[in-house]
Amino acid sequence: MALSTETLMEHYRRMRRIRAFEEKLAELVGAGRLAGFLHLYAGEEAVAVGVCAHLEDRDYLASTHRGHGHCIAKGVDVRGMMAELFGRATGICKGKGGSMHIADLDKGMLGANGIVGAGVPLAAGAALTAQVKRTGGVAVAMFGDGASNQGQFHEALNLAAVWKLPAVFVVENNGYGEATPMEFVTPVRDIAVRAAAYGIPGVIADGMDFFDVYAKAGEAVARARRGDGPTLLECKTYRYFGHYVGDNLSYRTREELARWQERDPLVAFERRTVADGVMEPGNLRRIDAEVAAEIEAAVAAAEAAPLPSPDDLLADVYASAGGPR
Amino acid sequence: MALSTETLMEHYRRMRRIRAFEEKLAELVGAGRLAGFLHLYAGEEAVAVGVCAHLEDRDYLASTHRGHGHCIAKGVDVRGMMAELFGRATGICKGKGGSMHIADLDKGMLGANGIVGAGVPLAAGAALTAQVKRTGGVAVAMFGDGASNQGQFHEALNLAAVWKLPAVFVVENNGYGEATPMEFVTPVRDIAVRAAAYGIPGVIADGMDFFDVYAKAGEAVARARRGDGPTLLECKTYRYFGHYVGDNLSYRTREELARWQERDPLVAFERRTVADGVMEPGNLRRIDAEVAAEIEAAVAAAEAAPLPSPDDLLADVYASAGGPR
Amino acid sequence: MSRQLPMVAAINEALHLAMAADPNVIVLGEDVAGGGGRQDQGITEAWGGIMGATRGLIARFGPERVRDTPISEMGFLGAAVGAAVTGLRPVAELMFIDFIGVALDPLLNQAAKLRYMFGGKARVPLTVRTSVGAGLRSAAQHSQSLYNLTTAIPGLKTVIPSNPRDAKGLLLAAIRDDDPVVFCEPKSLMFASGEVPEGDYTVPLGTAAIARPGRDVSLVAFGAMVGVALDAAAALAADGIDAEVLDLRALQPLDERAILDTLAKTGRLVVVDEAPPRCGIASDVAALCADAGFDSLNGPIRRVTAPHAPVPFSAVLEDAYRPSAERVAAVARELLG
Amino acid sequence: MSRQLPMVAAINEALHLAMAADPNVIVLGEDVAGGGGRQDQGITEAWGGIMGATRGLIARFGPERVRDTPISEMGFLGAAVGAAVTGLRPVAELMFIDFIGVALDPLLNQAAKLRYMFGGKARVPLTVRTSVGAGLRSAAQHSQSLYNLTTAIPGLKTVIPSNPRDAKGLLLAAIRDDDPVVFCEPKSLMFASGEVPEGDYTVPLGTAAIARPGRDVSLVAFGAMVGVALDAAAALAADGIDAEVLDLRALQPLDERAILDTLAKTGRLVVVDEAPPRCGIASDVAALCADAGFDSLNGPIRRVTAPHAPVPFSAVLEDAYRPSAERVAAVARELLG
Ligand SMILES: Cc1ncc(C[n+]2csc(CCOP(=O)(O)OP(=O)(O)O)c2C)c(N)n1
Ligand SMILES: Cc1ncc(C[n+]2csc(CCOP(=O)(O)OP(=O)(O)O)c2C)c(N)n1
Ligand SMILES: [Mg+2]
Ligand SMILES: [Mg+2]
Repeated sequence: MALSTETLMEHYRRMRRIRAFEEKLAELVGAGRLAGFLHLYAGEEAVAVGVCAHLEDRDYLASTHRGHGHCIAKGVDVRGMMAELFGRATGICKGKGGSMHIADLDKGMLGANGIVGAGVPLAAGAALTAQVKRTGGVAVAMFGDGASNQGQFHEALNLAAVWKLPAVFVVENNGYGEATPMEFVTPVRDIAVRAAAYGIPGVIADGMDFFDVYAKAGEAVARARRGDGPTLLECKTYRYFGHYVGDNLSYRTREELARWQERDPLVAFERRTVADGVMEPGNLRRIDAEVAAEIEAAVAAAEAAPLPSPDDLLADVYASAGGPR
Repeated sequence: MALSTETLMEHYRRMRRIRAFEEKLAELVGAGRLAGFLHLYAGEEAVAVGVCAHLEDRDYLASTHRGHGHCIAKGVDVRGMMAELFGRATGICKGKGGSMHIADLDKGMLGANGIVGAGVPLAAGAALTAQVKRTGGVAVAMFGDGASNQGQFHEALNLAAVWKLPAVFVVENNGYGEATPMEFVTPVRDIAVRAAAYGIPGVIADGMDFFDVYAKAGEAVARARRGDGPTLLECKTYRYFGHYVGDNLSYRTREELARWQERDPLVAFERRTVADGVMEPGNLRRIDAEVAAEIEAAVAAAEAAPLPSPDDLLADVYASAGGPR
Repeated sequence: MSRQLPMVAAINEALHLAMAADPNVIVLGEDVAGGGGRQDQGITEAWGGIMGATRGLIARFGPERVRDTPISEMGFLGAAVGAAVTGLRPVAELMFIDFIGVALDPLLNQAAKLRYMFGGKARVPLTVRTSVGAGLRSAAQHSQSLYNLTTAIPGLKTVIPSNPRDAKGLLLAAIRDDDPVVFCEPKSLMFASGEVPEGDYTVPLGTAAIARPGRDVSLVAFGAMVGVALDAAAALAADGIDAEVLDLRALQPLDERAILDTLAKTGRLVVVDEAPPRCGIASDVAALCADAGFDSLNGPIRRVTAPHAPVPFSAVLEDAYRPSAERVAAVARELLG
Repeated sequence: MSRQLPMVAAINEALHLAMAADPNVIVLGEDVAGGGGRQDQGITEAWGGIMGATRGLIARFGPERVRDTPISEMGFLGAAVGAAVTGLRPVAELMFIDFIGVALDPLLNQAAKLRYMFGGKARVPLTVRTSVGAGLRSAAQHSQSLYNLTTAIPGLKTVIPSNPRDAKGLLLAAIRDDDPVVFCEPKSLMFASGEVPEGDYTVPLGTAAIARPGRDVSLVAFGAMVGVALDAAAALAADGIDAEVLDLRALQPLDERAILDTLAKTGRLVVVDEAPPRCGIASDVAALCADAGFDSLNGPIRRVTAPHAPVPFSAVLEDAYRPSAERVAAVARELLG
């Protein structure tokens, strides 16, 4: 089905919001205004937004160390995210989580995760809840090419397949695990072939093309909702920044980056929608401006927000203290 | 190439030795003469012997909780094994290991293993040693259908494939993990299809037929020795006894067992070799008798052997104590 | 006369009660049904767990809520965590705590930390049942007492019963707790019978119990070592030494008050643990008493533990490996002599 | 003037020396080369490890002996164990000790136990380099101090340097040791410089060192906490309190004699550890002194540790989480006052 202009504008807005958020972070770190390990999602926007376009708040998404884009695509509030990165009491995790642990269960965001591969079984578990409680929801795990070499990937996909869980496993294949190129550590070119090990569909999408991801993710999510079980969806993509902000990039060439940027997901989206006459450049520029202002405001609010109190150090370790006291 | 009568007799002898060893253990436990968790290999003899027929002492084999057959096939002394099961000082592990930890590095036996899946990366490591030191050796991991759902299986096969290690991964698919039938926990019927996830050959053999296992294992071992990398070889087989001695077998039917026993690997081996005229029933009966006597002698020696001294409790925790003392 | 049941039956009863009372409680693990639920082949129920602790659950609650898992501890424990934060109350079985080697991350980095990392916006009502301890001639990989690893992890709770009554009450409390709880089942006690009240009751997590009151020396123990301590106390009584035995019941939260109270009463402390000595519960209890309890100490604090070695297979070695009533009594005598 | 190097350079130097001296030494881990060795693309060397500890190894020793691994900790550590028992001397890198959650079994049930289970017929000359500790604003899953988990496991050795000189000598000793050794690199010290002797030397595993002699109170510490203890000692000196600082350097084997000696000298003990309090090194040291060192005690044994909580992200919280020289000094003063 064709997407309405309104819907397309919302998808573009989310991709732009991710791009602007990440570029702002790189700028803030460069200026020494922000600290911490930051893994930026810029370049991969079409994957998160193309997949999340099919998800509702009751649907869950388990993310990775590179989670900002997933959070924004799933609808997490950027002000809460920015405040979290600044370690503020107003952060979405009250400053306790930081970049690698942003979560918002109300939005179905099961959390970024600092352990490569750990989100995959978490998503299987959320899908198990949906199946047992018949919520009609689905659960998605997004993870990298490197994560597909983790035992947790294997165990979770096997479990989801044998139990026909309403889950979708999205591999964001950006060709690298930190500094190491995929061919050094993975004997197959397409992670999607691993679906055969679990008797589930393995699908490849162009991760730079919103519409290709949107279409293939749509089928996978529908299949899961129908109760026909999980799909392994591989999206070929690329990260523009290094593994983390500060990475010297000694392991890849400028030319390689340039080649991928020629297929930039936002530019490609604009070209196609404008050519199809469903979008006007003016509207897109307006969105760009609104998003830029939104991010600026988030930074200003975060920098002005109060820090947590050391008295909160022991809060929320347990839901109930237990013990005799 | 056709096998000489002498060689065939030796293979038969090993299969018979395994069968007699296991049946004796069941008898000893039943009579209350032996304790401990014992997982018997009876029924699967053709797999261990068919694979090990291609291995030398410099080649390594990593085994499982169901390891007696692997040890015997790899040439481990049954007297040392029996004494170990009786917890004697003369046991191959001085009584410290027991059934699940029988090992003999001089024979290339890397050990039975109580952790399902743990032997798979150990074999990959032995293959890494062979590759780095150019020993010309290969390493084999034998494990069950259930173990193929362990993360360690996935990680080890991926590693072996990407490094083209001289390894062979042998799945002994006996249809069950403890009491649970494979279809409850594994979404594919053939574990061999999982080879596609690593871009290596996946081969299926009839685990009840020595000659089929022998032929396919031969190709896999040769491929590894040539430096062409690992193979995943699945052998369809069945265990005659329960998961362990004492198992009530409530999860399977008598008919199922009977169906498999019609294809008993020793009987099939005898039928074929006698029909081909390369073996005489008389020779086989002589081997049976020799093996029976050998096992009886091993039991007698074990029961007569000294127990370890409690003073040995702290021996061999470390190779070097370290510390100031 | 009061109802006597083995610990495994008390655990089974608790599982039946918990599942009947709350539809969000599910049970998953290897062989928890054991291939049961195959009406066609007339196999409605097979093993019900290797010890039978989950017997009858699949027949009563069905395959949707009672699931045999693949041999994928990391995967199904991770899934149990994901299910717990999204609305279920899973009871997962890690057959032997030794298998934590292939199951640690979901406990260490997920279950234990999600609530804190998310600023308190998550609940993880997960219970992990697992068996601990030596004595069954199962050798080094099936006999460990690794509850110190889970106790060390902030965010987890760890409990361990010493008798069937507590096993039932602690398990019901664990399942209903909103935090992840590791429930340790001492292998060597599973088939030992004891009095078990009918019906539904809980034992609060983090409360120790005095298993035997005494005045002269405190023997602090838990799990299978409570029986060892009681036997030691009986032997000591024969020499006119009146030992108090404290059963911790929970390792985290630790009932520090009860520990300091018994020390204040006797002034002498022997801590008994069947785990090796390094980084364990015995050290924690000793360290607590050497700090907050220092003024009560009338002598050194002794720990009776397994040696710093793996568990050996041979019976003679394994028996020498585990703390015995004789050793505990000897140490206590020496403290008083 | 003597040569000053950051700890990461001292570690790098030890790796170069070990690989040059013994062809059986190989290095494997994620990004230890970092996609290096692509002569064709002119990328002979990329990262050399996230901190640069393995820089220059692939260029010098080649891709056969310096291997980037998949993100498969369990798999490549298991392979390293298999390689170690069959004739290699692998140095594997577990990037952060937090990842032990997906890498425990090869250490817990294989490396630590093979020798014992096999009746002494195996050697496991494996070294696992890993980074520990907080302070880098990396939050709960990249800041843990889990050396208590490896110290608790019989069959493993665990060491942790507090300065570049010891880092080089301990790592060379670890690599040449025939037992599995977990070598812990305190993140917050990796880029701090100190004197490092030229050439090849080892620091024996299991020997503590007196970092500062003193008479009034013993501050026992290790890794990054040695600096904290020394700062505390300096502050105490200003009040005329003469503190002795003992640097354990090895957590297993533990230099019990050195601990009891310093206690005998001062009679007062403060143990500093940046890990949470349960089942940790601080408890072990306290328990040892409350037993074998009881007669030397002139007061309670205090432990200054992180709280029983995950490591928080926000700088204000993380700074409050870690033991500080102020806290250590205050506790010591209170002991003496
Ligand atoms: C279990 C574990 N191992 C290693 C790491 C360190 N690490 C963080 S991100 C990363 C690379 C992940 O690569 P991939 O899965 O492809 O995701 P990408 O960064 O490319 O998005 C590694 C090795 C980790 N966080 N967790
Ligand atoms: C990590 C781990 N999980 C569970 C077990 C308990 N266990 C021992 S054998 C076994 C079944 C193994 O099935 P399979 O791999 O098919 O081997 P089989 O017994 O059929 O030969 C299980 C679950 C274990 N020993 N290790
Ligand atoms: Mg990647
Ligand atoms: Mg099987």
